[in-house]
Amino acid sequence: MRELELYFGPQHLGMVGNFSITLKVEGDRILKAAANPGYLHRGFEKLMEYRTWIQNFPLVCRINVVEPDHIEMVYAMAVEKLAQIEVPERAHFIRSIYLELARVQSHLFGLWAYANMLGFDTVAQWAMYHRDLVLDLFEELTGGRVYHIYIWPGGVRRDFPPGFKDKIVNTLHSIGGCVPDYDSTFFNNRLFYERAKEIGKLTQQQAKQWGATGQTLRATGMPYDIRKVEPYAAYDKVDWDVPLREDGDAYSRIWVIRDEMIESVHMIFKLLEVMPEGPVYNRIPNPFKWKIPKGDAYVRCESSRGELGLYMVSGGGDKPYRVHFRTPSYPNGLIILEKLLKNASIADVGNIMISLYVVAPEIDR
Amino acid sequence: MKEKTISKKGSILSPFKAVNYLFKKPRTLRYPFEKKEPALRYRGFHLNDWEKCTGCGNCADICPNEAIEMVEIPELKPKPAEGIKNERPKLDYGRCCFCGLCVDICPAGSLRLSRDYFHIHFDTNTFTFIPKDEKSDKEHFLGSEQYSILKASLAHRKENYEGFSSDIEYALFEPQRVPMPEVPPEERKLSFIEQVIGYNKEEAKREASRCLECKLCEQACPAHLKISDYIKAVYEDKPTESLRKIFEDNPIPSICGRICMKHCETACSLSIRGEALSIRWLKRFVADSIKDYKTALELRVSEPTGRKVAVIGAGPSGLSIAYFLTLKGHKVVVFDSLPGGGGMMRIGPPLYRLPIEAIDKDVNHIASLGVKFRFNTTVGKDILFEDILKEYDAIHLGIGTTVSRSTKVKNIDKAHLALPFLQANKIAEPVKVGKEVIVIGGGNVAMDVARGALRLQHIQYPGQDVITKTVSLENWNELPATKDEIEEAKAEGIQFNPGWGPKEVKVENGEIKGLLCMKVKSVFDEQGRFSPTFYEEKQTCLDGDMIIEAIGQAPDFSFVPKALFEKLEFTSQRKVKVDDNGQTSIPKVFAGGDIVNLNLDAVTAIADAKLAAEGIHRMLCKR
Amino acid sequence: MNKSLREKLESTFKNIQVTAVDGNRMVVTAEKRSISAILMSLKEASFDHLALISAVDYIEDNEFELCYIITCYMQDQDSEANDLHIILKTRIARESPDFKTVIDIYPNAEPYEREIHELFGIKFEGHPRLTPLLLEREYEIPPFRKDFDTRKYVKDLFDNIPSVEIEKK
Amino acid sequence: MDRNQITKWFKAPAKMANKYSLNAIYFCTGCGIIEVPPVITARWDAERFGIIPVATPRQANLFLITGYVSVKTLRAIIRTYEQMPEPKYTVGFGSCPINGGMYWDSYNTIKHLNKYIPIDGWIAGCMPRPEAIFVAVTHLWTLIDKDMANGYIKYRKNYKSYRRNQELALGKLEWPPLFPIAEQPQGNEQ
Repeated sequence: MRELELYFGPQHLGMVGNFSITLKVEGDRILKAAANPGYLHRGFEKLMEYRTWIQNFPLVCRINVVEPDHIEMVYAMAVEKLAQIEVPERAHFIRSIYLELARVQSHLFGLWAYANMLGFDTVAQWAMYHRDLVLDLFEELTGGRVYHIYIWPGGVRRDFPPGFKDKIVNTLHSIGGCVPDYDSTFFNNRLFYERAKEIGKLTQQQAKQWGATGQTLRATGMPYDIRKVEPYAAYDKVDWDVPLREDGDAYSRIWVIRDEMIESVHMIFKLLEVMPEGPVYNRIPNPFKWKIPKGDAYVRCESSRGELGLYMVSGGGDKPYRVHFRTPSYPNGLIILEKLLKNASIADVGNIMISLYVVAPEIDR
Repeated sequence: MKEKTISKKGSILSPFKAVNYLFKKPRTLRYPFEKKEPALRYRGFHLNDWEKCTGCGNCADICPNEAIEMVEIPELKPKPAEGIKNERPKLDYGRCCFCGLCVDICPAGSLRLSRDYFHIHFDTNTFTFIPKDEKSDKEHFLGSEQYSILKASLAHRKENYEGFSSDIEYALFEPQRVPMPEVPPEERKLSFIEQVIGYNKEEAKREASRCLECKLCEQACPAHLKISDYIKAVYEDKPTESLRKIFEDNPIPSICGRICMKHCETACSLSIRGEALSIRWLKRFVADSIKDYKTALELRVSEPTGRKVAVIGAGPSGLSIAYFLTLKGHKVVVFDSLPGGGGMMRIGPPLYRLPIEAIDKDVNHIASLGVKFRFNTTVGKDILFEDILKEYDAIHLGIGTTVSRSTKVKNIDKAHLALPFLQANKIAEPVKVGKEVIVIGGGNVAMDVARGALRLQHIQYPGQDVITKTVSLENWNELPATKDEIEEAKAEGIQFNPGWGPKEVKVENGEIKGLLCMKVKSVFDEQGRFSPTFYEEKQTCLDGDMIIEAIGQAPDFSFVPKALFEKLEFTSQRKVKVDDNGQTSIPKVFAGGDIVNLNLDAVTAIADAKLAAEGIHRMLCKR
Repeated sequence: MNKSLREKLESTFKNIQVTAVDGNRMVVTAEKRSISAILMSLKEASFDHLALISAVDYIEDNEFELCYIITCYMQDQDSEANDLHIILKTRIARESPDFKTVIDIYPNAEPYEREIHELFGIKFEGHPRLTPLLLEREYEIPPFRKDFDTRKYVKDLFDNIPSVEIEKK
Repeated sequence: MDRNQITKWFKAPAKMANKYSLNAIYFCTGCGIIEVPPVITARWDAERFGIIPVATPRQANLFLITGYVSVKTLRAIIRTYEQMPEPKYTVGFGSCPINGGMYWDSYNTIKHLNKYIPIDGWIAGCMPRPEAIFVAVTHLWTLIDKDMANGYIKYRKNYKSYRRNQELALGKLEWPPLFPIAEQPQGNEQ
């Protein structure tokens, strides 16, 4: 059969996000896949060198539209580490709760994309509806639906509004009440099993070799989670488990996403119970005069897709000297995707890509 | 690590459970018939309260996207003294990212975000606008009856729809100032120890870091000092650079850093919702932290021009003009009747506010530049004005107001006058005070007198009961003295009797027994001129064995020959009239300071001197 | 682990500086040529996760700094290396920005090196494809270098493109 | 539906059909796309307004440019836009395509999208909420009614300067001009 080159994306129904893959195919079989990112490249790391420390705070969350919150978190963590700013206890708890809500939201978005792609429209609609309920919580807390701009160096931007605790509990209960429906309609559905099992299979050895983190790695049986390895915010204050699967295929990855969502909800309930009262913000220095001493730091947190790191260098001035984000989609989309697509069929491209949870803006930055 | 094992393959029939959703109520929000209100903190379009907005421009400075531009609004009147510019922010929604940093930095709290977010238009030019709110813009902010979502835009907005707004707890600026270490009132009233201790380096740096660099203060300062620059230099730990910035406009920082009337702090944008930046104390910190001005400043004096300038009066304006003109290469001689420099500064502010060393530091520095001081020389007595006029190319009058006014009530000749009293306390033998002192007046001089008298009482009658009280025409809210002064005086135990006017001094056996007072009806007449009226029947008598009058001063022009004095023009407010160059109606004669301006303070005198220095320089170069 | 790793590194390699900045972080500064050997030995010491390769343009020193941030996936629960991350730094000259690829040690270095090549103009010898990754236009100076002024670039390029409406007749 | 609407159906059936069946092209150009899934799913349900996402540009007549446009995406956007059949409408989402938005100083995003392709309407916000998208649709209806959503005609008429701007931003374009350019009579396919 004749080899031919196929451009998959950026405008393609099977593509979530502005991303493209160049496939070399022979018939239905993919011989070689080359990821072609850059459609969303804005040069964040360059732009940040031109903005002061506080001006970067609204900028960074734009790196990843699906889950802006963890990016805010690493930025705040890096600045706090370099400038040695203490964060009040309550702010740590609020951060954790907020980040877990973000994880739920982001996983629901992933579930939407995946279910949509596999043809489970009903589940996709549910997931998007429930995600919207979480977005309502965010709106109430932060004043923004998508870009929350909430975690800033020194704590969080505002305290919980009155009655917000109950709202979180109610919303999460109403979402949690639908888990049996999700299970019967999607996760325990034979069709899902058939469509996802053994697709995009990754061994633990391969996953480690290619720098996978997050559920891509956890689906191969490796309990690697930054929240456990290097606890930040209030993750060491409550007890929780790392959901694991052994098989390393798309099916396992989606199951890990499901379990993580449920674990996050449980974690939020536990955190809400033990959350202390008190201030939530240690005032940062005057933004017009704020200079951070020379130094560099690498901080990381567990975003909903894996290890999100930030390497930041301060030259002692009012602006960062260099920032570099290590985004979890980067190895997922640029290495693992290419490797997994080899010898796969064209029909599985979307399946593999979305199960790896490749978020294009995160790669391009 | 639960559910580690892979779950079963699942059933093909299980999805049919979803069928029961057919019988549930639809979840769809039937927009626009059903609405979901945005959250109370929603970050939508901007609102700006034009009455509160000062035009400081902090929002424009912090905006990461340069979406905010300050535009001049011609209809608005700038009020530099109150720190209000006639500029207002203009937003570009082709740039704005609705982050709300502008809200968190707004010192006035005037900028807020509303819960409105609809603006849909085919023309990109409509996306820039100048935000207002329902207070100043009734036309575009509509009540719920007139408001329709389908028409909603930047010009069709809902009133009372505030979203994300400023909260001082979470503001990006620090509203509290670093407390100034002071000697407590119980201790300081016992002696003339300097009340304010001064910031140390750490405190000064911390205080300097609060400055938002909006430069409203520079507008308000009569001498337009580069305040934000020198404060920035303090923050950056560069005191020499800071001092250089100060000396560009103010050659007497050691004096000014203690007694300046701090017009800047009134205008400071931080003072709207918090405490103003301690600009004066920071200036004092800079002046005090540098031992030797001359080596630090490395000033360069211009080539000598051969012109000679006489400066009469070594007060703030005289010192300043001497400094500015010397730098320009002119030869300056300063005449003053006092034994040292400083003029009113040398005799007026008591030692607990302005020690002699601080004055001498500034004066000696100016003398070291080549200015010749002729102290103990009274013009008109030791040297004639006419001779000076003949000998010098230009003359600057900075004589100040040296004659204390008197109330001229009955038996007032037994009372003391403020200036001689203060002068004696500061540079000569202190006056013997009584145990119960009455001070007439409510201004800053009266406060100085009262607090000085109190200290003398404690020194002269240690351990005994002593009282100092003040009587003033104005009532509490109108007292001309600054708030700080009144608070400090109260803390030291001065008694206040505002709203009373003196009628006569009660004298028995040639000794003062008290002051008879009448209740004041009004202080000013309808035209705003000073013309007090009294309720004659409401009278009270204050006991006391000593009375000091501190109701104001007048200049003494007795040294000017009559023929010349007649040529000297005055304004309607009894001030010497000067033109744009600082020149009086007599050619070659310039004037500045208290005889020219109405503020009657040092920094305005410096501003006058700066102007006159330019004028004199221009005149001398022309010839 | 921390201590012994440090001793081990210092004894094996000459001309390296090891500083532990705080509890879970170690900075190793080494010369250009010993990087692959250090990485190799670190990988053997169970530091098997290359988190990031970053480059910093120190224009005043006329050098680029390459940073390899290496952590470890959990091998066993008791290992102290779990929460340790190592930042391996090396400087290369700005005039001749050439370096050797580390793909043979850490296969996931590939896109990082490709990106650095594109954005900083550092060449990695032995890299299988140094083709453009993110950018569409060609830039005279690689855009992440400090001497590339993005604001000036925007002014020169995008602001000079005329608007269409004006020409309408 | 009032009487006015019914008479409109008789008077201009094509226009009415156009405006009530806006088929939006499925192309995630920028971060504003994150609000499109909620809009087309159960909570907000854009199908009530006749908006459905379609797979290829050939079926679409509505192009939602959701947010910032990088140089690389601009090429794809122009390709997609030119493949859409007329009449076609474009809506720019958020601040970024209007005047650069957050990325006003980025070397890789274009600042004024209407220099390269015509835009019929802009929605303010970063990013616009679902409600704003619906209101934008009703505004677009009005514009279609009044024949003001005529971006595609503008594009045809001023193709020369649009093409020139596209080439300034992207360098040489590998596809032939969509419409004939008067001065340079090259091949005018399509």
